[in-house]
Amino acid sequence: MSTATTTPAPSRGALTDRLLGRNPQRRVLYLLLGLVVLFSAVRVISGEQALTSSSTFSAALLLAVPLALVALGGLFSERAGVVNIGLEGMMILGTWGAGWAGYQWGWTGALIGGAVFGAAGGLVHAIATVTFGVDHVVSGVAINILAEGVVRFLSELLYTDNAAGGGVTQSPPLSSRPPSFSLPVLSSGPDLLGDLEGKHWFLLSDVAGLLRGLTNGVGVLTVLAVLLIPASYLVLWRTAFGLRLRSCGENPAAADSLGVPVYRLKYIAVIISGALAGLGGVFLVFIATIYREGQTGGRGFIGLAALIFGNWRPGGLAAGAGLFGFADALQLRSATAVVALLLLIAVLLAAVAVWQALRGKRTQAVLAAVFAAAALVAFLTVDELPEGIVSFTPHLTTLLVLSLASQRLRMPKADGLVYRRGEH
Amino acid sequence: MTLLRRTGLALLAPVLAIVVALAISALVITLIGENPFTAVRVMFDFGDTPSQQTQAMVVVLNRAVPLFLAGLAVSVAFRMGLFNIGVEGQYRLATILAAAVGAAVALPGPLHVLLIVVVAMAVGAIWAGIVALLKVTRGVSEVISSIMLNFIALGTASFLLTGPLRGSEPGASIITTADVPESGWFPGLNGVFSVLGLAEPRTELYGFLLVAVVVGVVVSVLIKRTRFGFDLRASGLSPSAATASGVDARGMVIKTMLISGAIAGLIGLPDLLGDQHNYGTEFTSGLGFLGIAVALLGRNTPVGIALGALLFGFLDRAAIPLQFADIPASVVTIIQGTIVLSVVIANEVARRLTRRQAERGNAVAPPSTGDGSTGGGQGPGGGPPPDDGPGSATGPGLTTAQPQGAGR
Amino acid sequence: SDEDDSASGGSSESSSASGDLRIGLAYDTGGRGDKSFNDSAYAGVEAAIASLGGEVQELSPNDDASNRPELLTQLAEQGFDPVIAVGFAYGDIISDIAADFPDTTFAIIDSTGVDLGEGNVTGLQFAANEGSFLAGVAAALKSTTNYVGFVGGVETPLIQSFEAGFAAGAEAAKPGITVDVKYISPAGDFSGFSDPARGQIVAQGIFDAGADIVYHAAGGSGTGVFEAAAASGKRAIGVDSDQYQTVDDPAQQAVIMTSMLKRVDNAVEAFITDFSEGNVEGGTDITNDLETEGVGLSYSGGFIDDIKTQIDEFAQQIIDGEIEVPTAP
Amino acid sequence: MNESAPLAVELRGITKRFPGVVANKDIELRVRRGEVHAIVGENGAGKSTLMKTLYGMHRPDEGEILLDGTAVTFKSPADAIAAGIGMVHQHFMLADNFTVLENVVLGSEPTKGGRLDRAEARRRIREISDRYALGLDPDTLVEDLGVGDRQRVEIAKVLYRGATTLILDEPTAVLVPQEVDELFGNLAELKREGLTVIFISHKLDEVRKVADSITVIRRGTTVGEADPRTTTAKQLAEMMVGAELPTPQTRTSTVRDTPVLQLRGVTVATVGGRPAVDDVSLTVREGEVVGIAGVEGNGQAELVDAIMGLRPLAAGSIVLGADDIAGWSTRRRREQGLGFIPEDRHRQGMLLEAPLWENRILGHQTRPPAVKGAFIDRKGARADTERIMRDYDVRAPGPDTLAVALSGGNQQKLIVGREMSARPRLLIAAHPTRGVDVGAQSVIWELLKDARAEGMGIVLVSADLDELIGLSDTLHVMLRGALVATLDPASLTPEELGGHMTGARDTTVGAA
Ligand SMILES: Nc1ncnc2c1ncn2[C@@H]1O[C@H](COP(=O)(O)OP(=O)(O)OP(=O)(O)O)[C@@H](O)[C@H]1O
Ligand SMILES: Nc1ncnc2c1ncn2[C@@H]1O[C@H](COP(=O)(O)OP(=O)(O)OP(=O)(O)O)[C@@H](O)[C@H]1O
Ligand SMILES: [Mg+2]
Ligand SMILES: [Mg+2]
Repeated sequence: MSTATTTPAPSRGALTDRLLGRNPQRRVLYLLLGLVVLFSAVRVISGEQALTSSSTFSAALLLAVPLALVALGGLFSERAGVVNIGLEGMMILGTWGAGWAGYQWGWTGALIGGAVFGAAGGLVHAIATVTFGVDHVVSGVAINILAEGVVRFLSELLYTDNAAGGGVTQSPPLSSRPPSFSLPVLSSGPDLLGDLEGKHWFLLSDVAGLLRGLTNGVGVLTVLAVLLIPASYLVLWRTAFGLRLRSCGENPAAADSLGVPVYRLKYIAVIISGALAGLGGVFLVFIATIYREGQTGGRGFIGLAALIFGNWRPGGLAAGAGLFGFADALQLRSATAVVALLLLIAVLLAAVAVWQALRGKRTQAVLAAVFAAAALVAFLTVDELPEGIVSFTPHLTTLLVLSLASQRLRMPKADGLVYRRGEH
Repeated sequence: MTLLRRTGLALLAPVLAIVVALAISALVITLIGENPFTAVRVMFDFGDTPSQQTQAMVVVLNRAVPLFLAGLAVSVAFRMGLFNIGVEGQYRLATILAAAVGAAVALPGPLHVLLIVVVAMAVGAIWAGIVALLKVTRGVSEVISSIMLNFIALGTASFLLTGPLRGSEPGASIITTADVPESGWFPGLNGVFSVLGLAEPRTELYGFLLVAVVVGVVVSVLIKRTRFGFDLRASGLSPSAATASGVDARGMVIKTMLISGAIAGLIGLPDLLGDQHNYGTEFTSGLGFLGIAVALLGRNTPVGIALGALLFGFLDRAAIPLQFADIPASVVTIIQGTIVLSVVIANEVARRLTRRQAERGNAVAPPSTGDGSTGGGQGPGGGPPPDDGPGSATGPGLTTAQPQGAGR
Repeated sequence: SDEDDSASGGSSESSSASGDLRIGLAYDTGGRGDKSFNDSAYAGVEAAIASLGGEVQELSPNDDASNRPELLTQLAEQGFDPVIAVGFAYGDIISDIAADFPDTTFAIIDSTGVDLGEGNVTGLQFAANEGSFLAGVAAALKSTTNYVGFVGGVETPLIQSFEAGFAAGAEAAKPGITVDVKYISPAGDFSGFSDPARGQIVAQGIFDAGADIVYHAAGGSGTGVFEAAAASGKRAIGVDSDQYQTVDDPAQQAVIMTSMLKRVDNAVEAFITDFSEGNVEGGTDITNDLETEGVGLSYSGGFIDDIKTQIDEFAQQIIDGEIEVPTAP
Repeated sequence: MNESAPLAVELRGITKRFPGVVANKDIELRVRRGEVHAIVGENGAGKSTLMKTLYGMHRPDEGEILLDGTAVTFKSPADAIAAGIGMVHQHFMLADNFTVLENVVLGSEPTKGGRLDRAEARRRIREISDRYALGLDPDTLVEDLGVGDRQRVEIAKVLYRGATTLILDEPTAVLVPQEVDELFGNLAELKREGLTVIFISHKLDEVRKVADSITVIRRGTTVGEADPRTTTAKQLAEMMVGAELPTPQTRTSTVRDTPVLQLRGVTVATVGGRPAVDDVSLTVREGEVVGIAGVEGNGQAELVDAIMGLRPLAAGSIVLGADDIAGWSTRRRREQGLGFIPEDRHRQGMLLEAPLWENRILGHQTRPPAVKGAFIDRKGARADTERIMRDYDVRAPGPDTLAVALSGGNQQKLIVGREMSARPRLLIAAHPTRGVDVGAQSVIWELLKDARAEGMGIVLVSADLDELIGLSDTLHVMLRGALVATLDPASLTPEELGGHMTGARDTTVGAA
């Protein structure tokens, strides 16, 4: 036997690795608890109720779900080795499909319509990249451009002089609304969590806010999306199909040599990818109850970022989408709450500084301490940030977390490489 | 192989692409009940009077200049396997700061312009440098960081515009920076038309066209002919081999992003120095993203990018005559997407046909002529195509022209 | 392109014999069918044509709207007169073109024609702050929680004048009332006008904080505001057109208490009529305000019929100059 | 053997063309059931192509395939697998980020209720592993395995699919003798179970030892069959290339007194664990070849990287001539006289998608003839590439050919030529003849010997023990990152050396 070194457990994503070492479940719990306590403390000190209100959390959910759906779409495609910059375009197609099917056949129609249109975008991407071997980025960019033109054109074709309403930039409204759910007693009816939240007690009210935010008036697609995350994990990592699909992204030549239908699997993966991105679009249509041009607002790209943030894993991308969604919700809710966030950052950075100092890394410690001090000063002196600055809170947060967490990201090995049988 | 057949193969890709794009566009136009032939005629209708015709050319060129610069900025990074999706933010921030500096100082003409150009390039380079720095020190994927920095640039520009750099009076509907005084304007090129004996167009041809040409030539020489360019391309083709050959991978990432960002900083200047003279809420946005398409269309070579930019400029202009002919402008967007897709697909098909051809003959054909088939395995950018130097990408039998090279 | 069909080249064939009114209409981004002021402008043109005869050529800008100057140029060059530019975004380019075509009459909506220094541009302006003032009055009078909100699409001066009027109106009707103001995106980022999801989230935040009526000036994001109102059983105020009539969705219709009307159609129609009668002066601004009924409130659905007299009182005070409505917050 | 029994595999008149190359031309191959059948031939002779045809990876342009006497056509490897054929590729076909289990079951997974049945898969892999003594742990990540284990994973993949005919394409190229012996033990096991093995190798002694019959291929066609019991290695080599079997034997010592490279306490840390290179000290003098032996994964690669400046030092010094170069960049080291033949030519030695003349520049970007000042000298680079192609027998159409179009041996010769042309003071040669045919091998050995005679210092890392023993003046053995023995190659057998490498022998430290 040659050397078989004992290896550490596979990386679980940038953030978790850095913060938790390698012993998950329990540490995740500790981490979450720590964060809740911290948030609670910051809320009490700053008096910014929005920081942990159920309203913020439910907004965060609304903002995170489409990102998570798109990122899941990216997951399927990139796990099968096809880079998907075209997610934005597929999402755009999804919004249009949902609007078009939705005004005729209601919310179920919208669900299917959006998925089908998104999948059609995926199909184009698959034809270009898999069959014709076009560079994945090229094809994705082309699809983004194409999608914009196609939806505008279709609207022009179908909505001009449409009795049901609509126009070149929007569809008629959905003919039925998707159902939404609340936890009985706790977050609806007597609304015990709501009561608790209203008390503004330390910790208890914050937890209540979190729980109520995630359980009150949750749309059907949100439920579906949340289920899709573990489901994708199970499909990709626990089934034969998933193994084969992932093998196309790791070493397609090896898969091919074992009779795995690489091309077919890539097709399936990219089409699923498009359908999921389309569902992300459907989600936006459900909120608005219509299709509206420009509705996606670059969410396809953010979803892609969430995917990379999450190290090409379902749990990780959900965390990425959640982080972004929360920061975005906060900035949309209250510009002053964003200032309170500075206090939070100051505390976290101070902790990092202490930790780095203990590990003997002086430069990092000093750097973190300086930034902590700066954040604290900013918190104490600034009352409200200008709209321009507040607007990029989520982007800056994501970037900060990424650059503070250690980077052990690992993309699928053959991701983005054009595979042609016999030409590896 | 006969010369005829060789030429045929070389022309195959562009012809195929054009045929496919035309076919799809024709289908789309027919679908809305219009005549595709009318559409084509209208698109090539540059007007009736000589001055209208030159004006149409000016419109196309003025649109192509920023697109060319955007494509160039993207392609430099692509060449070493970096996907600079952040060109958008880089040029927006560069333009507003350059406009502010330009408005704040008074210098003699050329110096004033030079200062503005230098500021724009510096800001673009710094903004792109953040991406590079995060990548080499913290390992943050350049795709994420540049997407995020785009939004941050947008927000920052908005803050600057509504706050410290606001130059327009409080009541104005459009918020702009203060105007750059005339000494900071870039003179137009309409003199050229009279020299050539053509009618004077209504608006000025951007003098920045010359700068763009110079930048294009410099970048071309830099990438193809210099040691630095070799290191850059080597890093794109195989990061590990480049490192083993003595290329400092981290330094290369930083230098490349700085160059890419500096070029990106120029994108807004044709409009700023040639027409608008200030940066405002209505300043053209989205050029960075179009630049990606143009770079890919031009297969990351300066000449290709120039052709791609001209094509986009042409299509963009065509949107107006099409509307006069009752064809919706969205058709142009569809045509743009279709062209990008069909050009790249056609390249691929032609590549295969060429190979099969070579198989029957006895020339040694390369297994790949580049586009997209490379891919260094790092970053989703895939790999940049190899050098397009004479005969480098084609075998001895096919040295006349690359099948992908011409005709876009 | 050999045929020499100069002036009428490429224009629509519906050239009517009844009059030689050839109107050029250059839209803001989105173009016709936006269910907003592009459509409103078109409605005005249509109404004018219906009574005066003539034809219209519409042009929409490209995606990044970089070809606005060309749109106006082409229309003027092809002999369309008057040429109407829809949206203040044409404000910084229209003067150059107007100078090049001194014989063509131009109009620009939402921007001034005075400051340009050209004698052939008329600004069609709207006192949106005055209309918004009435919306503020209505909201304040109808609010039971003493808490109302405003959702702006993009933080531009134009939208800020809506905000200013609304806040002033609310304060005038009910001193001390809370007015919660939020914008979806900052200046320069126009996504705020087309992101209903964010509109919903922002409005929901205001409702959750205690507001019971929210006024929006957020363009396409407005449906999100209505949706938030519907979801929380609260009220919303529409903008530009009578959105009670245009939303197509009964659930949303039920929450639209009133809309701040901005009669772009009337203004455009009046302008064309003036033009055909040779009454356009140029280099002037036509301000459409409460007095000219260029702005106002809608009463569809009958939600605010009971406070009509109070609203009218305030309107009269504004017309009489007793109340000076601010244009900036 | 029973002549009348149908042959397990028979290939008749197989022809396969690639763009510009006829890889196989009218090839005949006859393999009897239950035998180990070897195929030998030069680099690029078409062995792998032939085997890929048999494995359904591509279809022959002409000719037919018969299994047990009946003609078959394979559309894909899946068909070949179904027909009982399995192949272990020359370049491993493994997903590094997958576990052994996932790699083995991929494509024919046991499932239970739609789920991948890992328990069942684990059981079956253990069973195969035990039965053929493969010693595999199903749950290890492949990227953590050494080459020997990877090889066994490949074999397990094939056995898992119930193959009755195994194709092994150059399985021993990367193995040390002990591992080769283990592999041959495995093969014997397979043979005993009645399986047929087709075996490709450049190591003719090995072939003679293990094969029951041999087919020789030259330039795409069958030259003939040989009986391993009656044919000598020399005769085989002559059949292959018409040349004599080369030996790596060095002539007289050329070692001078001046040291060119001195390593003192060189230590390279790995992420987390113990050092990859542990306090290594050694000296290379002018005209001396210092060999480094070791089972793959014992720190040789890291040591090479450290000398080249591709990996930071945790401790120690590296002195080239009189300069401590530990703080120097890779480029400066190369400029000051370090030459480098990397272990993995595709990863570190070449730009596959670039033409040969650009590959000539690689690693020599700061020196003529490839560059003039800050600019690339295209003409100079082309001319010099042509010279290298002539002098080093690189077979390619011209300097504008893409590197990827060359066979491995020719790529290696280009790299050797390139590095030699710069006349380095010290050459690091990592596996310089790996996967290279006998003809090219002897060329490379001669080149190394000449360079040594001219006073070049050489650090030779190799898995080929004959090469190590034959070329080295001094031989160090590396085990777990440390130098555990210094041996005199003059009186050393490969078996003894292998013993040191695996730590089985007492490490008697000789004079440095
Ligand atoms: N068996 C399961 N049932 C339901 N949900 C699961 C199951 N396994 C994982 N999940 C969910 O799917 C997500 C998978 O994310 P991720 O890929 O990060 O998982 P992991 O725990 O790192 O996987 P592994 O155990 O393979 O390392 C997790 O968030 C988890 O909530
Ligand atoms: N996919 C391919 N495309 C083009 N040429 C190929 C391809 N595969 C093999 N060749 C060429 O066919 C010839 C035979 O290659 P093959 O790999 O079969 O040789 P080999 O005998 O296995 O050599 P080695 O001992 O180096 O492995 C070579 O010239 C090679 O370059
Ligand atoms: Mg997992
Ligand atoms: Mg081989």
